[in-house]
Amino acid sequence: MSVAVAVPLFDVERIRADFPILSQSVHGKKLVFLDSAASAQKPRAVIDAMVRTMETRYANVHRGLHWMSEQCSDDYEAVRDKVAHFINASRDEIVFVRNATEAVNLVAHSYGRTALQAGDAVVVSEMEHHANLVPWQMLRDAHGVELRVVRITDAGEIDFSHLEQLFADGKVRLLAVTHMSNVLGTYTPVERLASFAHAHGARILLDGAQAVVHRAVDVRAIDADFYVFSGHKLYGPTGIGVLYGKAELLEKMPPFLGGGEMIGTVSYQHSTWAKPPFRFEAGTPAIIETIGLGAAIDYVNAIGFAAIAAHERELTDHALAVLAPIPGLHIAGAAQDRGGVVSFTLDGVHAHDVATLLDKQGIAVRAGHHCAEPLTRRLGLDSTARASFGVYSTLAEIDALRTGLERIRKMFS
Amino acid sequence: MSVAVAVPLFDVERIRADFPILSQSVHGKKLVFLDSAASAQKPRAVIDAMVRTMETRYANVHRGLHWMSEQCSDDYEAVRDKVAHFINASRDEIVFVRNATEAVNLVAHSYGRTALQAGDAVVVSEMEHHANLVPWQMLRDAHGVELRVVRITDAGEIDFSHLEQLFADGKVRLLAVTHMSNVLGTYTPVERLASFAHAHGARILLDGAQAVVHRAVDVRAIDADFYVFSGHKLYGPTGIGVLYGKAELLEKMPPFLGGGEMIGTVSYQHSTWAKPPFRFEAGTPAIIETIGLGAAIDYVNAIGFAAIAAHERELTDHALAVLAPIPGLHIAGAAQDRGGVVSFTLDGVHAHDVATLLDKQGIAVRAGHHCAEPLTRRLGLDSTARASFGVYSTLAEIDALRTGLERIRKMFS
Amino acid sequence: MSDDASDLYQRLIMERARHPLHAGRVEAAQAEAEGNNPMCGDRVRLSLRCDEAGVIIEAAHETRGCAICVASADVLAETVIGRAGSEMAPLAVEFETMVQTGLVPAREDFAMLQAFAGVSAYRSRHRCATLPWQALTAAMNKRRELEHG
Amino acid sequence: MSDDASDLYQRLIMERARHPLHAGRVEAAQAEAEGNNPMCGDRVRLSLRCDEAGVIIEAAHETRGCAICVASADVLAETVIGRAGSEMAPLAVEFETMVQTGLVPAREDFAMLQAFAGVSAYRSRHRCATLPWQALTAAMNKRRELEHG
Ligand SMILES: Cc1ncc(COP(=O)(O)O)c(C=O)c1O
Ligand SMILES: Cc1ncc(COP(=O)(O)O)c(C=O)c1O
Repeated sequence: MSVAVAVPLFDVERIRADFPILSQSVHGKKLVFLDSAASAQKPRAVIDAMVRTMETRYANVHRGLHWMSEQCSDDYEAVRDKVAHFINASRDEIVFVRNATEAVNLVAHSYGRTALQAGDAVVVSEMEHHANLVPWQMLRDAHGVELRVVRITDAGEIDFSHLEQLFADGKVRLLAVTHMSNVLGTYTPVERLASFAHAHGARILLDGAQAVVHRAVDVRAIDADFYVFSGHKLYGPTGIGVLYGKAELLEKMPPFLGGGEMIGTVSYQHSTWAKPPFRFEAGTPAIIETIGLGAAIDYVNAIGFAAIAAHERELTDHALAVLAPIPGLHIAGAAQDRGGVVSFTLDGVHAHDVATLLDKQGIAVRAGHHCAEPLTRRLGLDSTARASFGVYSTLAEIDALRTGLERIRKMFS
Repeated sequence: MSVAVAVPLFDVERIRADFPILSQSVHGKKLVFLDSAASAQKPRAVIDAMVRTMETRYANVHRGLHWMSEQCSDDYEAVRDKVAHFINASRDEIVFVRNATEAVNLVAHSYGRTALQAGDAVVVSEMEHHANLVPWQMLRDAHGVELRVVRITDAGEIDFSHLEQLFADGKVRLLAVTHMSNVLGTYTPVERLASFAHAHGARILLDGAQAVVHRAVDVRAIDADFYVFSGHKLYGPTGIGVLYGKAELLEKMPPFLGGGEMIGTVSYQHSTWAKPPFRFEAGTPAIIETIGLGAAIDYVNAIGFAAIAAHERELTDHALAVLAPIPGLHIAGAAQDRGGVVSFTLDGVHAHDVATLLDKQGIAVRAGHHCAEPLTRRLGLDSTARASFGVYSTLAEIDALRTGLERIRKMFS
Repeated sequence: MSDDASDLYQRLIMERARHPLHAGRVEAAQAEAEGNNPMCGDRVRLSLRCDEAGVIIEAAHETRGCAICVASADVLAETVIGRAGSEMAPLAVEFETMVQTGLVPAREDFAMLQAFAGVSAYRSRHRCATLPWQALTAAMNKRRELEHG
Repeated sequence: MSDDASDLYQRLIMERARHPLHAGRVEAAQAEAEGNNPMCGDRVRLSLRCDEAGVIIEAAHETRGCAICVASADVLAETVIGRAGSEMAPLAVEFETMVQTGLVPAREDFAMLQAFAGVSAYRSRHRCATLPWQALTAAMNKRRELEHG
């Protein structure tokens, strides 16, 4: 797509022009949106794709023999190809779900309750989002599997020696771990984790909700068994997410939800299931949102991950450089390989006050435990403030954050 | 909202102007869209609400302390109030899901696996959509409840004497039945069914996917325990649906999916659940779609169900009157109380050929078993063609259908 | 309108749908298979008899389905009679490709089969035209299994 | 910016957040309760001592939370000392209503409490201001239960 080594040309102002919301003001101040890790803003291309669908070629998919339905089905199914290409999978390995959370639940239910037996163990890490922790707790409580938690180092990286201990008794059947932490920014070494898990006879599920936004993901190169992400963080609509599962695994899994679309034949006595991915897509899907996701992927591809990653690295490096010197400011995590998320605390100022006082300056950050409560406690904290970046974020916005934080510090000192 | 008795003024041309897609052509012919029961078209107001959200006030909901997030959360939660008001429930009884299918699955899982015991029975009817059949089959197979099917009469109505037989042994704990058949158009007598179920110590779930589009629904007056519907049939976006559950029932139900938003506190050992409805909404919800659904409800309310119901009755009566005389045409079902759905067969012409040949005239109808395969077989058929109506449908469109069918009949005779 | 539809509902298709020439069942069939489309209830039951050299000498179908499906089954039966069983697999592939693409292969035996090229424009109907051919492939596979153990 | 924020982060709030006057724990407390906001980790532990007539004679709080929450707990403690326990429930309601609406009740005892009226504009922060009052209500309820069985 773009030249691999040289940093590609990246005109952030041109990109910002694609996002209508970025020209909004908040409290009379220019919006500085540093909350993309929670959910990203939507480019015009995504909005347009959704509107075009609703205005010119909408009908329910799959079951229709008329033009509108065929067009809409084509558009919808074309996104499956697009997603498959995006992460280097094949189209029957792509299941559309609502979000990353539903994808993990689907695996915990359909894979967890059949491929795992009571006594088998699942390993998650200390830096999981609740989406990749709670479903495994529910599986543990309902199905009797054991849940183990691999420690992270103080730098915020997976502790491999602990991981080896956890796998030592040969009970672990599944490693479910994030590809990028939404609090620490840590990228996990997914190829290494996958080959470690496989060498120990376990499968690996990767929570790509954050990673997929910032880096080119190749599920084959990683050798991931399952990979999940959400559309709304990838500049796409809400209500649509993706589960990738290896064909051989999906093929053996029973359905998750029952209803239309996911069946072969239905009688009162007995129903048969459709093949994957349809087996896992019951009822009318999020048609308009899926088409919006397709436009988001096109958008991201057109910029190219080489450029996106370089831009975000520049932003992150800059953020670390300008925030670290603020007296009393502590940045959470110090992973070698980290993405565009910077969580921090400010001595004597609660994260909520930080967020509210930044908001009054037009700067949107998040504060709290970021749906990773156990991690927050692991860090010895109750909450952090988090600035996170997207393709449209600028160095000047990070400088505005710094200025805002300096003001808050003065106010509280 | 509008005068109850007199048929309110209803200007269908003005309504059509609200739906951009209706001015499209198909195969060079003016689009005649008679497939609203599969999914309805979207008015400008819905499209605009979604665009406005994405362009001016979008961020992830609930967890944010900044302006965009507060605005967006307010907009999102306001729809919960709107939906509650729409069906006369209270806001904590409204759970947002993807579609009616997910809502039934949620109940089958969270209610079915806790409130029902092996040996208890669930009753569905012969005219259920797969969405209200397959989840109960899955519950039967996983949890050991018995599934019973109440017969329908040849007119396409619930056979009450058979219903009494099915309930006679006192084992039935849940009656799960459609409020309006998507094939026969039959409205079921839901108040009577609810009081029958309650008198027998059973709960009632109503599949309102079709009914809610055409009639004012009052879950309290019906005394429904659960009521489900989809946004996309109600002129709203895809990806959003509603589960209503009585507060006392939701309160006792364990979560369905695990993740962010649905928890109280999370530790590695143990997590606690949030109160309903949040307990049942894991992960980032379909924010934009929910707001679109709110606009759809406003749109429908502004027209008023008195007017909508009168218009659709007129359309249905007209359709029955002009189609019935076509030689060889047989209409499925003859319920006393029926809504804007007319399924039919044409002797010597397969429903697929009917649909394709109508499509070539710009007329969109559906053909097949309409996700109600057992019902289609109960009718002694393999498939039917189905014309279904929305607020924007006209008498002239039904006449076009008649003309189209006459042509097809000649072609095949 | 019959003009509009001429691409799809050609005269041959309409005739064979109304009056199939090869409907029924071959007595003492050596290969039989069913094609099913559960999504719409279309069903094709194909039965074949071959001589010792493996040449198909009788073929018949029982089809419940739309005009496209019935006509396709009927033209299939007519086309395969007198042909070597070994030719069936490539023939089925050529037919399916034509239905996908709309391009008629330059082969004599497509004189009748080409009537189904127009189906290509109706993606949701492809299955209707190809279902009988899937039954044919299934029948030939079964026969091979029987022969070779 | 300190001006901008004056509606929310008033001088009183900032002072009490930095230097709470009633932080700590009452010895031999007769009523104690915790308020928790699991979504953000805010925690208020309130302890009270009453005389025989039911008048609150000592009050203290241990608060981990934001400026709004700490200041609210501190001003609460200051406000309730010397007041009858029976007045607490209506007072808590009045406070919560003020935080919801931004309207300051015309009551003398709101001279300090009114500092929190500005929170009303920040819906997501309401919980921060009201959490200590929820702990107060819980403490009073516990005390009543102890007394009446
Ligand atoms: C009666 C009925 N129930 C349930 C459904 C399922 O709705 P959805 O596909 O939106 O989940 C439908 C529509 O397809 C329906 O008509
Ligand atoms: C690392 C990670 N995993 C999972 C999720 C859950 O995503 P969603 O809420 O879209 O299901 C998120 C985002 O909130 C996340 O950051």
